[in-house]
Formats: sequence, C-alpha cells, structure tokens
Amino acid sequence: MAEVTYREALRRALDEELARDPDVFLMGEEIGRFEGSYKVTAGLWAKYGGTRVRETPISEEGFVGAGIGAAMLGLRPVVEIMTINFILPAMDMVVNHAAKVGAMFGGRVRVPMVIRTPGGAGAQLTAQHSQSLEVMFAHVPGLKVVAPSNPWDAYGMLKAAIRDDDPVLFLENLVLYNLTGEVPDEGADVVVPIGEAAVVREGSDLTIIAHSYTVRRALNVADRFNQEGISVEVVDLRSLRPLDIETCIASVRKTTRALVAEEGWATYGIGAEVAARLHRACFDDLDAPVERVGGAEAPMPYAKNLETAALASEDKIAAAARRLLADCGLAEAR
Amino acid sequence: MAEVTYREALRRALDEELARDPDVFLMGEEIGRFEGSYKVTAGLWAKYGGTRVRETPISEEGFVGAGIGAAMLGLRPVVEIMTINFILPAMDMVVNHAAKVGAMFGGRVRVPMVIRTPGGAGAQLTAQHSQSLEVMFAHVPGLKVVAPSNPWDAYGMLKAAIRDDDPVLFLENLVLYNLTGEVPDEGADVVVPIGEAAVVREGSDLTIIAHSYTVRRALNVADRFNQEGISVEVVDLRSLRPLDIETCIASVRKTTRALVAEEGWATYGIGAEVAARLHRACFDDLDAPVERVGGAEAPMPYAKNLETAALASEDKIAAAARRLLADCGLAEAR
Amino acid sequence: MTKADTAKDGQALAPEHGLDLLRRMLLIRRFEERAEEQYTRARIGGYCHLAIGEEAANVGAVDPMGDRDVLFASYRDHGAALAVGSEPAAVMAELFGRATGVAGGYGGSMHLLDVERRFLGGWGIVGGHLPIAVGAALALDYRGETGAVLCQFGDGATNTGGFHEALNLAAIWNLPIVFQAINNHYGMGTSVEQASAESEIFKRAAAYEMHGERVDGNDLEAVWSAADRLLRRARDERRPALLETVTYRHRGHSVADAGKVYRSPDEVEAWKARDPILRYAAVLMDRGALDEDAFAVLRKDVADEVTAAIGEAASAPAPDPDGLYAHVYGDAGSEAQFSRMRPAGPFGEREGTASWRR
Amino acid sequence: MTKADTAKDGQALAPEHGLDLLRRMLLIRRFEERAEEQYTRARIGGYCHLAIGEEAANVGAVDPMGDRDVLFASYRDHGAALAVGSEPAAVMAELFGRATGVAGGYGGSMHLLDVERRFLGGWGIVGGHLPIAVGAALALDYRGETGAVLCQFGDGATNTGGFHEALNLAAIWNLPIVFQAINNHYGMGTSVEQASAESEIFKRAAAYEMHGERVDGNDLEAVWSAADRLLRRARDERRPALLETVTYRHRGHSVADAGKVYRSPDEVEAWKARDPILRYAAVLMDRGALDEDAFAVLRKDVADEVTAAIGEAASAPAPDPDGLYAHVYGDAGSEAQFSRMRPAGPFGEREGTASWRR
Ligand SMILES: Cc1ncc(C[n+]2csc(CCOP(=O)(O)OP(=O)(O)O)c2C)c(N)n1
Ligand SMILES: Cc1ncc(C[n+]2csc(CCOP(=O)(O)OP(=O)(O)O)c2C)c(N)n1
Ligand SMILES: [Mg+2]
Ligand SMILES: [Mg+2]
Repeated sequence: MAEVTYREALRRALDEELARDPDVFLMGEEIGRFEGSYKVTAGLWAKYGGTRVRETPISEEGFVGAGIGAAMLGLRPVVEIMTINFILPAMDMVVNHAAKVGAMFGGRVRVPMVIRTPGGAGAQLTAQHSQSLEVMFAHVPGLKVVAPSNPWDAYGMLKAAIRDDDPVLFLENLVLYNLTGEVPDEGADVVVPIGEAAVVREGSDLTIIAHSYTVRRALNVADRFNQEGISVEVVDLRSLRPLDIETCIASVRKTTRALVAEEGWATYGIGAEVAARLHRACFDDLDAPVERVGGAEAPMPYAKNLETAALASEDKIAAAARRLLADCGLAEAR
Repeated sequence: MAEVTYREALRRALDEELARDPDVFLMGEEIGRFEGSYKVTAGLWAKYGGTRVRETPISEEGFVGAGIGAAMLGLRPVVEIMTINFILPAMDMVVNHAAKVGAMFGGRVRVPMVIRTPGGAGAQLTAQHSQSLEVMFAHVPGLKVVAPSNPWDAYGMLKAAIRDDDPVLFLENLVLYNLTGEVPDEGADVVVPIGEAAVVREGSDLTIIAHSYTVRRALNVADRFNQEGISVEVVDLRSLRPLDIETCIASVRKTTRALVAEEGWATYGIGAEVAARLHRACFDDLDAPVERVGGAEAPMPYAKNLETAALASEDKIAAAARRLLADCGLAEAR
Repeated sequence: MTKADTAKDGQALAPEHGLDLLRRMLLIRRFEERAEEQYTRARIGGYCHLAIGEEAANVGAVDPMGDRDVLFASYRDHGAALAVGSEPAAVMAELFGRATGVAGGYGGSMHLLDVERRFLGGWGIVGGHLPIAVGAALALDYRGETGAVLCQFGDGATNTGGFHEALNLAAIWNLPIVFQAINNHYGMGTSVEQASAESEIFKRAAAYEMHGERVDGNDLEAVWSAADRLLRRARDERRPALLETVTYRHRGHSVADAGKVYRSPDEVEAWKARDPILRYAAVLMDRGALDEDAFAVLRKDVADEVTAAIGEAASAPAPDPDGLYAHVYGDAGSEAQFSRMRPAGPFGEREGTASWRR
Repeated sequence: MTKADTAKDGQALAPEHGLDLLRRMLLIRRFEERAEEQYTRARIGGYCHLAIGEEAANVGAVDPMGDRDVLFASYRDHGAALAVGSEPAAVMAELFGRATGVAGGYGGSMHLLDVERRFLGGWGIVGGHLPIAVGAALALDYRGETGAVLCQFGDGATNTGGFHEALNLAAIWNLPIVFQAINNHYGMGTSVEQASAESEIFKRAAAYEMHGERVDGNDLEAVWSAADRLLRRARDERRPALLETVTYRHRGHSVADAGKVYRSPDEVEAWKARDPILRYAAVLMDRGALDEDAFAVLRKDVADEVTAAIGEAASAPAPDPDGLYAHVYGDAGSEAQFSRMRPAGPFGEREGTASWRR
C-alpha cells in the first residue's frame, strides 16, 4: 500500500471515475490548464480534454446550476468550488434546487451531483477565505455531506459520492491536501461508504469526536495525553449528513466522556448536534457534560498572532480535554 | 393598550422609525405601490415616497449588497426579503460581506442594516417556499438574529434592530402576521432589547423553549397540559444570536425538564445548540435528556396531508412532551 | 419528430396543425379558468399563477419542440405542461395534491413536470432554473444528442444574476438552448420599465454575442415560426438564442392578487382586446379553416375535457402519508446510510425514533 | 476638490500634475516589487496580488476623484490604496499584519481601506463588492451629496451575477457611479475570451442602456480624461457608466502563481514593452517636463520611501491579541447583549468561558 497525499488520493479517485464512467465529468474554475487552484485536478484536463474537464468562468451560481441540470439528465457532474467560501453565491442552487429536486418532483428525477470544495483556515487568508460552512449544508434534507480526514477515505468516499444518486457536498480541507497517508493499491477500486463514522484511535478515558482536518489535531492531542497515561479514543465522523451517531454513542458509552472539536464556529455548529444527541443517548453514561471546541467566533483576522489565537488548535482542544478530565478527577488541571 | 396584528405592529415600528430618523429607509421587492407581498409596508410608500420606500427589481444579491454599501456610509437600510427562501441568492452578501465588514476592516466602518424576512410554512407553498433557515445565520459571527413571536416584541425589537449598529437578521413568520396581541401605546416608543429571552408562561414541571411562531404552539401545548394538572413553562428565545441561554438555564434548573421546539429541521437546528448548552449547564439538574422537535426532515411536500404530517405541529410537540414526562413518571404515556 | 409539415417565418401553418394549436390554447384557457374557480373553492392550495392571456406564447414556443428537446418553465407552468401534452387530469390532480398528479402530489401548481414528455419542471425561485436549463443543454451536447432546450421565464427573471450567468455560459459553451422571456409586462406589481434598465429584453442577448429577437407573443404563428427557427438553429448549429415573446397576463400575479393596483383598467382592456386565442381563431376563420360553429364545438370540447379532468382529479386519492420521506433521497443505499443517524435523533426527524430510555 | 487644473479628453495634463502622477505610479511599482520580496521572506502571509503593469489604470482613474467621491476595489488593491494617497507605511504595515496597518492588521493585503480618504475597501469575493458600491452611490444620492463612486474590478468579475444586478440597479436608479473594469486579460489562468461571451467588456453596458467605453489602460492620460469625464457626469448628471481600462498584469495572479502556464513569454514581453510607466515617462520627456536625471531622482525617491515604509512597518507592533473579538460587533450594547450567551458556551467562543461545574 502506497503513501500519498490527500490531494493525490482525490486526483486518483477522479481519474479512475472519469475512466470508469463516461457520464462522469468535472466542472469548475481553473481546473483545466491551470490544474486546479490547489492542483487536485492535475493532469486530468490534458488526459480527458475540455469536455470532461470543463473550465468555467467565475459564475458559481451558473455552473453549480448547470451541474444540477446535467445531473437531471443522467450525467454525473463533479463540480469543484475553489474554496467553500465561494459556494455562498451558489447557495440558492445548492439549498433551493439541488436539495429539493428529488422530493419536490415526487421522485421523478434525481440529481446525482458531487460538489467538491475545501474548507479550512490557517494561512492568513482572512475573513472571506477562511470559513468552515459545512453545518449549513448538513442541516438541509436532500443533501448528503461528507468530510474525510485522510487520503484513504478521501479516495474511497469520493468514489462513493460520485456513484451516489443524490447530491453530495464533499468537504475537503486546505491543510489536509499536503498530508500523506495510505491509499488502496492502484486499481483496487475501494469504495468507502457514506454514513459511517470510524474509530481511528482506540482509547478508554475520553472520546474526541471530529471531522476533516480536526481529526488530525485530535489524534495529536491523543498522543499528548497518551504520554501522561491517559487513553483517548478518536472518532472520525467522516459523514455529517447522514450522521453516524451510533458509532459515537458506542464510544462514549465506553469512555463516559466526550469532546467534540471542529474547525468552524462551535455555536450552532456540528458539535452542537453531536453533543445534543450524545447527551440524549448517553444520559446515564456520561461522567461529565460533552465539551465542545471550535474556532473563535469572529471573522478570521489577518495578523498571524490573531489568527493563531482564533484557530481551533491542538492546544485549545487539549486544554478543553484537560479541563474535562480534571473535572472528572482524571488529569491534573493546569 | 391596543391589540393589533403582528403585521400592524411591524408597520407601526417602521412608520415611527422612518419618521424619527431620516437615515432610515426601506428597500425590497413590491414594498411600495404593492404595499408588500404580505402588506407589512402598507401605506408607507404613499407617506414617505419612493426614495425612502424603495422598490427593487428581483435582484436579492444586488439590493442586499446595496443595503450594505448604504449602511457603510451611515444610512440605516431596512431591507425586506419577501420570504426567507429568497435570501439564498443573497447569501454571499449576508455571510461573506455584511457579517464581515466590521471585523475585517479593523472596526473602521460598520453595517447598521436590518434584513426583515418571514419564514414558516403551512399554506402548501411547497419545498422552495416553506423553509426556516434562521440557524444558518445564527451560526455566523458578525450577525445578530432575532425572531419575535408576538406583536409587542415585533414592534419593540424591530426598533432595537434598526437602531443597532450591526447587521441584524429580523425573522418574521407567515402565520404570525395575522395573529394579534398587545402593543405599546402609540408614541410610547418602547424598545425591546436584543439578546434577552422571555419567560412567557410560568410553570414548574417542564420547560418548552421556542422562537417565532413555535412559541404560540408551545403556549397552546402548555394550555393542554394545564388541563391535566401538568405545569409547563414556556421560554421565548426572541434572540438567536446572541442566545440568552441564562434565562433557559434558570428555567430548566427550576423545572428539571426541557423540550426545544422549532419550525425548521431539528438536525443541526436551533434546538441542537440550546440542548447542548442546557445539558452542559444543567448536567446535575436534568431529570431526563432535553427533547427536541422540528419539522420533518424533508423538502416540504405540497399535498395537504403530507404537509400536515411534516409540520412541527402542536400535536407533535405535545406528544414529545408527553413521552418525556411519562419517562419521568409525570404523565401517562398515550 | 421535428415538425416538418410547417412553414418558414411568415408562412401559415397547415390548417389542421393550426386547429390543433387553437384547441390547445383553448384547453389552457379553460383549464386556467376552472383552476381559478377550484382555488377559490379551496381544492387547490398554495399559490396559483394563471397563464390566461399567455397561451400563444406557451403553445407557439412549445409546439415546435422535437422529440429530443427539453422544456423548463417557471412556477407559472400550467400552460407549459398542457402545451407539452401532459394529461389535463394529471395536471389538475397535481394542483389538487393527489397521488395521480404529475408529481405525485409532492409538487403542486408551481412544480409540474412530465419526464416522459421531457418537461423538466416548473420552478419557484425567480431566475433559478435558468442555470439548470443550461446544464440540461450541456448534457445534450455532452452526449452528442441533437435535442435542444427551451427555457421559459418571465420578464422579472432577467434582472437576476442567474440570468446573466446562464446566458454567458450558454454562449461561451455554444449550447443548444433557446431562452424564452415571456414578457407579460410585469413581475408581480413591478413593470418591466421600472425593473429593467433595458426594457427591450431581447437586446440583452447582445451582452453575450447571442442572437436576440422579439416577437408579438399574442401572434401564435409568429411565436411558432421564431421558436421553430431558433430551436433548429440550436439543435443543428449549437447556437443559443434569446427569444422575447411580448404578451400580457389578464389576471393578477396569482389568484390572490386582483392585479389592479399597478395597472389601469384601460390597459387591461386594451390587452384583452388583443386576446391571442380570439385573434388566432379569426385568422383561421379568414383562411376558411374554421367557422363559428366549429369554434363553439372546440370550446365545448375542451370544457368537457377540463370538467372530466376535474372529476378525475377530485376522485383521485391523496398521496400515502407514509410517503413523507419517500423521495428525499433516491440512492438505493440511502436507507442504510441514514440508519445509523436514528438513535438519539430529534423527534420529528423520522417518526418512530426511539425515546432515550427505550 | 475636483481637479480643475486639467484638461479635456486628448489634452495634456499640466506638467506638475503629470509628474505627480508619474511619481505615484513609480511608488506603486516599487511598493509592489518590494511587497513581492517581503512575501517571499514570509513577512507577508495569505495571498498577495500585485498590480505591476496596471499602475496607469489605477492612478489614472483614482486621481480625478473628488473630495466627496468614494472608491471600492477588489483584493488586488495595493495600487488603489496608494493611488488614493494612503500612507505607504500604513499599507505595508497592513500587509505585515501590524497594529499600525490601515485596517489595524485585521484585513491584510486583500482588505485595505482608508475611510478618511474615502477608500472603502479591497474585497475578496469576485464580483461581491459591486452591489455594495452601488449602495454607497445610493447613499450619496439619498443625501443629495455631489460625490460619485468609483468601483474597480477585474475582467473576471463581469461574469458574475453580482455584476449584472449591480449595473442594472445603478442604471434604473440613476446612481452616481463609474464601474471600472480593469481588464488585464486574465482572471487567474482564464482569458477574457474564454470566460466572457462578449469579450469587449464595455459593450455589456448596453444591456443596461448605460454608457460604456474602452480606453487604453496603459495610457495614463487617456485613463485620466475618461475617468474624469465619467465621474463628473456621474456627479452632476447622476448617470452611471462602465469604463473598461485595458491593461496587463506583469506578474502571476498572486505571488504564488508564476503566471506562465496560460500565457506565452512572447505575450508577456509584448505587454512589458507597453509598460505604462516608461510610456508616460517618455511622454513627459517629449514634452520637456522630465529628463533622465529627474526620472532617476524620482525612482530613487520612491525607492527610499518604500524602504522607509518597510522599516516602519517592520518595527510596528502586532495587534493586541486580546483584540480578537474587538470589532466583530460595533454596537455599544453588544457586550451586554452577548453576556447572557456565555454560560455553558462552547469553549472557544469566548476565552474564559467557565467550565460547567465552576
Ligand atoms: C428569487 C425570488 N425572489 C422573489 C420571488 C417572489 N416572486 C415570485 S413571482 C415574482 C415575479 C416574477 O415576475 P416575472 O419573472 O415577470 O414572471 P411572471 O410572474 O410575470 O410570469 C416574484 C418577485 C421569488 N419567487 N424568487
Ligand atoms: C466568487 C469567487 N470565486 C472565485 C474566487 C477565486 N478567485 C480569486 S481572484 C480570481 C480571478 C479574478 O479575476 P479578475 O476579476 O479578472 O481580477 P484580477 O485577478 O485579474 O485582477 C478568482 C477566480 C473568488 N475570490 N471569489
Ligand atoms: Mg412578468
Ligand atoms: Mg483579470
């Protein structure tokens, strides 16, 4: 099994799906000659040509809409939105249209479309380029939302999303692109199903639940606590809608403590839903309330020191975990 | 004190604010000659003219943006979006722009703008016209979001919103428009502050927390239980961002049981945040987990029977409350 | 089938063809009058936008559509559905919210469709379906099919960003699509002159180096020939176009609007005098293809057809209430995908979610 | 002050005025070259979009602005800020993320502004600031002020829905605004021809019955006269306009882009030969207003100014880290409004949120 970057895992999945199914095509800004703003589509325009790897003008509403229409006729468009911040001009297409078509027309027609887009922050891109808006989509019936945290899942879930008959928002992450991990052997065509969380680290004292890049942070926090003899389990949600709360519940029943961390704003965020459900299902199991960590609830500032203070960093996750553990008598408060 | 409709309370507040401050002006589709799709601006165009009550084309992105720009120069635009469903084409203006300006430019300039828009469902308006998207805005730092449930608050909070120096999403409701209630005497100029929930019914066995039209449903459910000798307290959130969790906590510490109801989809909804915070603050107080009720997680279907089944009706709220109370030994399960 | 029995611009349609189209316009008119009545009797809920007065714009543009062509419409879509040949009973049943409706009762008045007849829907967000229609044209082109898309929308839609992006994409990608602006002079209570800096809508095509043209939308054959020509051009030459059909809605914006505040009785009367149906009937009479008796028979005929449709719709069953979630997701694996979401789910998300202690 | 010491179209600017503008262009050029260097030295983070090659389009359009006029720009905004007269040290400090920056270090390269000089910001969402600029024009009009808005954006922005809605609103409302499309031939790696069905951008004004015109954006005085004329017209006659200034960016889209995949070296060289600064220097030399020595002095001068700005910026303090939430809300009552949100708040929302048991 090879180690490749998250970016390369995505590229491979796209390449293989383009080769497998002539109805699959890509659309987006700068995905052709320019090879993608983050180079995820490198080489694909040269290999498949401009019809299957279609460069678009700066018209997010227009080309997301075009994806919907093409999907209604049975094609399988994979639309790239350069970063999730730029999906807002296309919000009406995603929420009022893609999510509605299937049900609104009584199931007569469907929208097998994927929207790929990276979220995330950390490179001083400031307020309009540093958001994590996935909860807005996870809230909407008719959409599916997935957010893989490693190359293997990125590869396998992108395949699942492309083959799914419903609109899927596929959340990537700017920082993850360069991180490496194992992927299936070439040609193995592994599909990672939508709707299943994964226990990516076993532990017994505390469960940290996260998605996308924050899973990496959670794993590092787990390592830190490990050195103190505290055993942290990490659950990777992978899918936000549907949400696999079963896996979370099973973990929390075991550890009796939970923390949900996310890169976006915690208030009305992903963690709110997870925490609410955990409290309900594990009411008698929890040793302490579910703790939550998110990015600072402010438009992301530019200056490095302010940005650093705003991120949902490992330090912040670790501090919240420590407080929680200390409240339960498991760790020293610091 | 007079009893007027929610619609009339809003109209009065607009009229008085237009008269009070020459920087206040209205913008929106059909708000002039046509007097508003829901007649909230009746008479104002005739009274103040087309410059202060400005009719717009169907260009939500355009005129919400224009509101931002005008506000940056110190005017106080009150923008009407005909229903919240049509705010999606302007999402980029609200989330990427209005919410960002203050912080992104280091506080050098602000956006004292109000966006008024009704949410809600129940008149068979189907999937694209029946949504409650307020949680998408409540999630966003830089915005304030309020959702009054009665004429008094509608009047007083609209004044507060117009006088606030930050962008405020002011959520109205299609069903509420015709409901009546007391308002301050003419000229009393009562301002109801943003950020304060209200206990609108006192009770001791269960707290139902809601906002906007769902508060009315909650009050009716409280009446029902009252007949059985079960005492239900109702908390009207009134403000979603900021969220007055203190008032909720105080109520739940008293009743030890809570249910959060909302018209929108519950998953990743308003109730998720309220429940998560309540569980944390009232961990040792709660007799049972916080229950949640929302609209069916489906695009709203047209047929009357399907729509009825989809609404977050009084029956559904009552049934959930009954289950919760039964679990705690307070009511008969039915 | 691309209609071959017909004529170049300015030439008359064959008499039988003309009679068929007259009948279709009459059917729409009658259907709409009865829909209005059924709405006031509360058999129809939600909004109800009538196309009375716009029959020629609908029928004239839709009829030249070929077998592989695809139609999109706005929420003012009863006329589009009937023009494309959907069963009046199935359309009425949709308005009544019945299981036999064209969308199974899920869509209602604003969201008719008929996939078999390649009518891909009535859409409720002004301007929203234009980019989607472009995507359909893209799919036709991608697959090398010779069809084209006809996308109808109102004058008000031309001021949305979606209009601009859609036309630009169609033009740079050389897609087979005809954008039909049904200019009925108003978007709700706002006149074209007030809302559009360029009130001659067809001229906006120039911003995309696209062909634009305006025809009298109350002249059935004028609409027909223009649509036929532009659809052929789209199919054969992959060149999009903007066709403006100028017409008028006799009624208010929806049944709830009297349509009087923003326009004068004189104006309305003047347009009623240009009624597209009476006008075309007169043309056919002039040509000797129709006489008063035959016209009366046609009217009686469609009236009976609509009455039958109402009867059929009224006796059709409501949708199965268990079907509330039936079409939210279509992927075969969705049930399994969502199954792990149910435990501890908020009540209301899926009925039957277990309570916490059970 | 509306510049009065100057000329009608085709007439030369007064020599001192010309020298002043040449100096401003040189300042921008030098500032950008040093910003590029500082970026590679990691003193600047985020994106860094340089305006090298576009100096005449910036300075020529901004200089005719009057006291009550307002400027909006895209994220490629260093040139706009320097053209409007912002202090180079404060601009550089913003790029460095320092408290003395024009936005206190909160905005960075893409979000410069200078409220005193009525520069209302650099904006990061392509097309997003156009409707906002329309609102500023509306405010000027509403208050009866005689100012106008100059709104700069790239060629790529003209394909967004925001462009269409903004121009339509400005036209129907007769607002005092000049839309300046800085056509530098590419939006990232996409050429105007590829992205815009009408590649002569100024022609799109016709879709709004608006005046549109194209000028050579590398000819400083051509830009100046056109902008001056159109701004006057906007101020005095309340008539909006679309001004296309055709130019070229010598560098890549941002410092991270080499700018080579999508354009040929020949093309880049040809445009460098049309350098707006050298060209205007030659004009002034021809007129006897400048010689090589004076030019060298000017260059040395601005180089020193930029060096000083860098020094000043580098020694300025970072923003107070406690200020993370300082500007999120501005209303005086916000603290009180939000105070009741803190209990049980998720950690991270406000530092210092109490844990549950405390
Ligand atoms: C984005 C959006 N904004 C507002 C509305 C409310 N609305 C429904 S129809 C309509 C007028 C549309 O006019 P036009 O496009 O001319 O079509 P017509 O009704 O005349 O057929 C408006 C404003 C909407 N449905 N979508
Ligand atoms: C809505 C949106 N989509 C995509 C982007 C990413 N992006 C940033 S700059 C740019 C190109 C803009 O080109 P143009 O308008 O010509 O301006 P220039 O960079 O040439 O000055 C793109 C696509 C964005 N910022 N906003
Ligand atoms: Mg119309
Ligand atoms: Mg450009």
